Amino acid sequence: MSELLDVPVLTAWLKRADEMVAARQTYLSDLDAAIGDGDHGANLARGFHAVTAKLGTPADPAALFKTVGMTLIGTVGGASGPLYGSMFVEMGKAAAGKSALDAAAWADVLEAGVKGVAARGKAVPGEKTMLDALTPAVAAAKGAAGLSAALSAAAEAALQGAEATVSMIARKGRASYLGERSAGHADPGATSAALLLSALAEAAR
Amino acid sequence: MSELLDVPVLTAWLKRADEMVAARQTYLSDLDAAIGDGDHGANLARGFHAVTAKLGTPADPAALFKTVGMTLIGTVGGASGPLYGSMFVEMGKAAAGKSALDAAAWADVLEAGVKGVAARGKAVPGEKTMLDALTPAVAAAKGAAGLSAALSAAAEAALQGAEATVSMIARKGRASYLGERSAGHADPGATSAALLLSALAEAAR
Amino acid sequence: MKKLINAADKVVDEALAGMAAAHGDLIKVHFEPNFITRADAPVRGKVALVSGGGSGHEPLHGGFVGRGMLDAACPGAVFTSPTPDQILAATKAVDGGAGVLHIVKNYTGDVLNFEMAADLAKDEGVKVEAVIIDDDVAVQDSLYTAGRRGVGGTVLAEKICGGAAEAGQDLAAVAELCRKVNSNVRSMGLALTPCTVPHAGKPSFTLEEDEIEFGVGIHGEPGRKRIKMESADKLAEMLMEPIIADLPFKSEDKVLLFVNGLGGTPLVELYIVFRKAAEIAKAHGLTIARSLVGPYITSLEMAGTSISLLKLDDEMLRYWDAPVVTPGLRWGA
Amino acid sequence: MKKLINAADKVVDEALAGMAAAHGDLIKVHFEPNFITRADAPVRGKVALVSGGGSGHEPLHGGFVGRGMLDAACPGAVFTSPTPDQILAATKAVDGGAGVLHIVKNYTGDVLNFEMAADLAKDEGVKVEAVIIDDDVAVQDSLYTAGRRGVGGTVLAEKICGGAAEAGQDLAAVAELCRKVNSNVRSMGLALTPCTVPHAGKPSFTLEEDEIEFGVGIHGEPGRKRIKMESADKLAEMLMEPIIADLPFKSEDKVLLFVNGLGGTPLVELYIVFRKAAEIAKAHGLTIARSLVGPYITSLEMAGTSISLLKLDDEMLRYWDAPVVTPGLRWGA
Ligand SMILES: Nc1ncnc2c1ncn2[C@@H]1O[C@H](COP(=O)(O)OP(=O)(O)O)[C@@H](O)[C@H]1O
Ligand SMILES: Nc1ncnc2c1ncn2[C@@H]1O[C@H](COP(=O)(O)OP(=O)(O)O)[C@@H](O)[C@H]1O
Ligand SMILES: [Mg+2]
Ligand SMILES: [Mg+2]
Ligand SMILES: [Mg+2]
Ligand SMILES: [Mg+2]
Repeated sequence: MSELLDVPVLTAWLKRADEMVAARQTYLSDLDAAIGDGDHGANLARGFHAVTAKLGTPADPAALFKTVGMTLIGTVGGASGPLYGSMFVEMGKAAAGKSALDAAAWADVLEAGVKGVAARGKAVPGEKTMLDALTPAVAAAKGAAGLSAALSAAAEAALQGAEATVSMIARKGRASYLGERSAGHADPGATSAALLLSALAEAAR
Repeated sequence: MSELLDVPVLTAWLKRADEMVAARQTYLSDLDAAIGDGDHGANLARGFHAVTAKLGTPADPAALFKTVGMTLIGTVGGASGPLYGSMFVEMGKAAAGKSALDAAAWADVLEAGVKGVAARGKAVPGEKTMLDALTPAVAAAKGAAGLSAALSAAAEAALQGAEATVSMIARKGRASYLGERSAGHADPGATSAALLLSALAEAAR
Repeated sequence: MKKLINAADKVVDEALAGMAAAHGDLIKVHFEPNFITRADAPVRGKVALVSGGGSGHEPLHGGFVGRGMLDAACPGAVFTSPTPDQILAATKAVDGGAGVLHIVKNYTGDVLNFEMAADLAKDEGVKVEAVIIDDDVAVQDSLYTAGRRGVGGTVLAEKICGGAAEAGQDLAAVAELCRKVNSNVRSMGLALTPCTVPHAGKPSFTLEEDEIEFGVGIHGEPGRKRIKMESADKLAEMLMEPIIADLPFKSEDKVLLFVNGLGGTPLVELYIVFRKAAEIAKAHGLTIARSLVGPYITSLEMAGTSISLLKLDDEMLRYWDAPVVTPGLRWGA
Repeated sequence: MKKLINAADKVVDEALAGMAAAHGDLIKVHFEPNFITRADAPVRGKVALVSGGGSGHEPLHGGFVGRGMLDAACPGAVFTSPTPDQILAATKAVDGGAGVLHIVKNYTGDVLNFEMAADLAKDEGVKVEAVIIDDDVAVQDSLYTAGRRGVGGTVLAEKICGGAAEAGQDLAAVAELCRKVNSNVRSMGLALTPCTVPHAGKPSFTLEEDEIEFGVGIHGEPGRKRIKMESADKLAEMLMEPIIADLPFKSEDKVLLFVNGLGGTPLVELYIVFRKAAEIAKAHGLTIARSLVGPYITSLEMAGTSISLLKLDDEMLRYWDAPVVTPGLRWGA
């Protein structure tokens, strides 16, 4: 596998993400139906479908991330649209000027994206949101040596983080209205975040 | 059993009718649900309940029939309210001046009532209505010797008439909207008419 | 059967009490016998409009009482025609000396009870005319049936005649207008689900997940036939086709298109049906001059829709547009 | 899932086309991005009101566009907040130079998307203020949640602020009034049945024949708790009690009582609930000065109801009574 995330690899990522989200659309919506309003799968499917349609041939990772972010903001709606949208927009800013990202640069870019989510959502880890998958993923990426290891570690950490949301009581988003009834179900946003990071690990392989 | 229908016997009839309708309310409504709007049992239960409450001690059969008719008109609603109401009102007119009815008088009174139904409903036998029970009952009453035989024969004829409605296609009332789909179900009004005439045969026994 | 009720036999009385509490500025509710009049009834010198029928079709008829529409409505038990004493009392309460028009949906029960009430009212010196509404093209051979049912066209007749009565038209003219509306309107409906009469406690029929009742009335009864579920566009076509085939119209005619909800169907779906129905009407050269979309004549919680098409002339248009101030329909004032 | 639709992903576009066909005199429907404006937008010199949210709550919000209420509404996918580009386009389309008020129901998605749109609009030189509606007392510990949801109070805020904007109040005053309405209204709802989002194709939860969801929002989500079915009177009490406990009122206060249908519950049941809710309000010394009964903020075909109680002052009363001409709410003109 390549040791750099360049435009072709990132493009492959988003295509893979689109496929994986489409394949798990019902699953994600079912998770959301249990503690939310049952649209998370449809929202992301619509968004990533639009992303692959709009992507074209961006000049560099920054341009690519910006297009992804703006497309998600413009097509997803709901809470996850602005959140994932902000994540990619912030990743675009952090990637400015680079033609490709090595492991360290990727960890920084991802961190900037995740900070964007936290700022937009006014959320912290432990509140049963996508941040519970994304935050450990950043830490894992930072601690790994080499791009391949960083991507695998991030994907694995996100998956564990998503699984850990099962026992949490939601404090943010519409799942929080259920109070204690929200416990016992995985957070849909955390689950989709883990999905996106595994799509990246796969695409870069 | 008595050979005359006087006020006590007729009062007993209506009490028995109230009981029998109440006991078969669901059955009558179910019949109506199949080819109508499912309220025939509730309609008659409401009506005969009001009848027994209002009956008091009428001076003669004519007064009794009039009270029954007016009460049914005022409480039943739907198609069966004016129809059964008219039947009893007409029976009252036909019974005028008599303190009790023998077999022949009863047959005439019933005939007048049934003519009232036909006139009010602009219906003839064979259209899958209460007339398909009532018309053969009049004929049977006329052909029988003695009150007891007349009442039994009328009840039996009404029952057979009601059963014969199963194969008919409705031409009157809301069952007619079903066209051929109305076949295969007994007419609720014919069924309740048979019930009323068996109540009389029982009450006079 | 889960319903927001206290007891099946209190449904009508308690709902009427709720209407009285909610709309005291527009209507007055009378009990024993039950009827609703506009708050300022009787209106001296104005022809009064009285309608009624079983409960469970709300807002029809009680929600259409008020200035510019009905003077009184008589609610029967759920899906059961009201009794003559209710109709008689309402007729007398709203008679302003110019006579009373009974607008009666064509069901045996409604017709018979209104007929008896009209006879009694005439005996008491009230001038009464009755017009029967029978706009449902689902009922085909009207020779072998109780005739076509009165459905969506009733709402339109009540509004238009209410406008004419308010404008001072006399009884003969309002009755004539009502007959004109009736002969220019056609309707047809379908049900996706049954409904449950509180007294019965169970649905009036059952449908598979892919079946619908086509050509239903408004009393939870089965329709003309049971068919497989289709797309909204296809169903709109199946409803519009017999309506248009039956309505004597010519290209360029102005029409009012009314897409009605039977109770359980959300507005978002009714608009999808309206869209297609409007397309079909336009393809026949009709101009949709007025429209109405929503649950106006319902069948409790039944999911489904009915479409009504009314061919308009200037008189009908004028009185449709006239002010109306009722709980269920309101504009112009 | 039987629905009068053609395809899940066409529901919103086709319903919008239907609205355009039905209400061309009142509203204008724009596509890509989707938004609805009043037919005469922008109104020069008038503060413009923009709201929006997921589809499936009709008539909210699109049905409330028109003179005296909203200038624009932005419909998202079913139960999904609209995107910033829709809101931005709507904001620019209706800005008449006096600024734009965003009326936003308090859901994370709605808040975030409106926030982004407001930032973009401000960048383009439009004066924008936003008011968040959060009237749902079912959400208790607002510290540990996304805060109270915006539900029935939204309808009242849109109407009252629409009246004020029409009367020429400036942006600060209309926004202040909107905050006042919000701080004087409390709501709570319950569901007897779930609803089915077209995309999902199956109900969002299942309930036994004797169970209900208590304290629900308007997105088909489960409520605060699942309880056994009770009588209408008991349920009205259970909704009214937390509302009244939370609303700072004193005896003799004038209130607006709003009994809302969630979609699948017939009007006859809503009136039964209204009756009891009015009784309870009166027992607390409140005067029901105004009332609203019907399906105004819905959850597709969900059966259930919500109650909203708004403490009125003269300003709110005046603008509630002011003329409104929209597809979903209309009086005075
Ligand atoms: N304030 C927040 N901060 C971070 N993530 C959030 C926040 N609110 C919601 N989320 C995430 O969004 C997901 C829901 O997304 P989605 O279903 O698409 O939107 P909606 O809740 O508007 O229907 C949740 O599972 C959660 O992970
Ligand atoms: N025109 C008619 N003549 C005689 N009987 C009729 C006529 N129309 C209806 N009926 C009788 O009335 C019965 C239905 O009564 P009911 O259910 O109480 O009234 P509705 O049809 O108004 O709901 C039918 O089963 C039929 O026997
Ligand atoms: Mg969601
Ligand atoms: Mg019946
Ligand atoms: Mg009936
Ligand atoms: Mg959503």
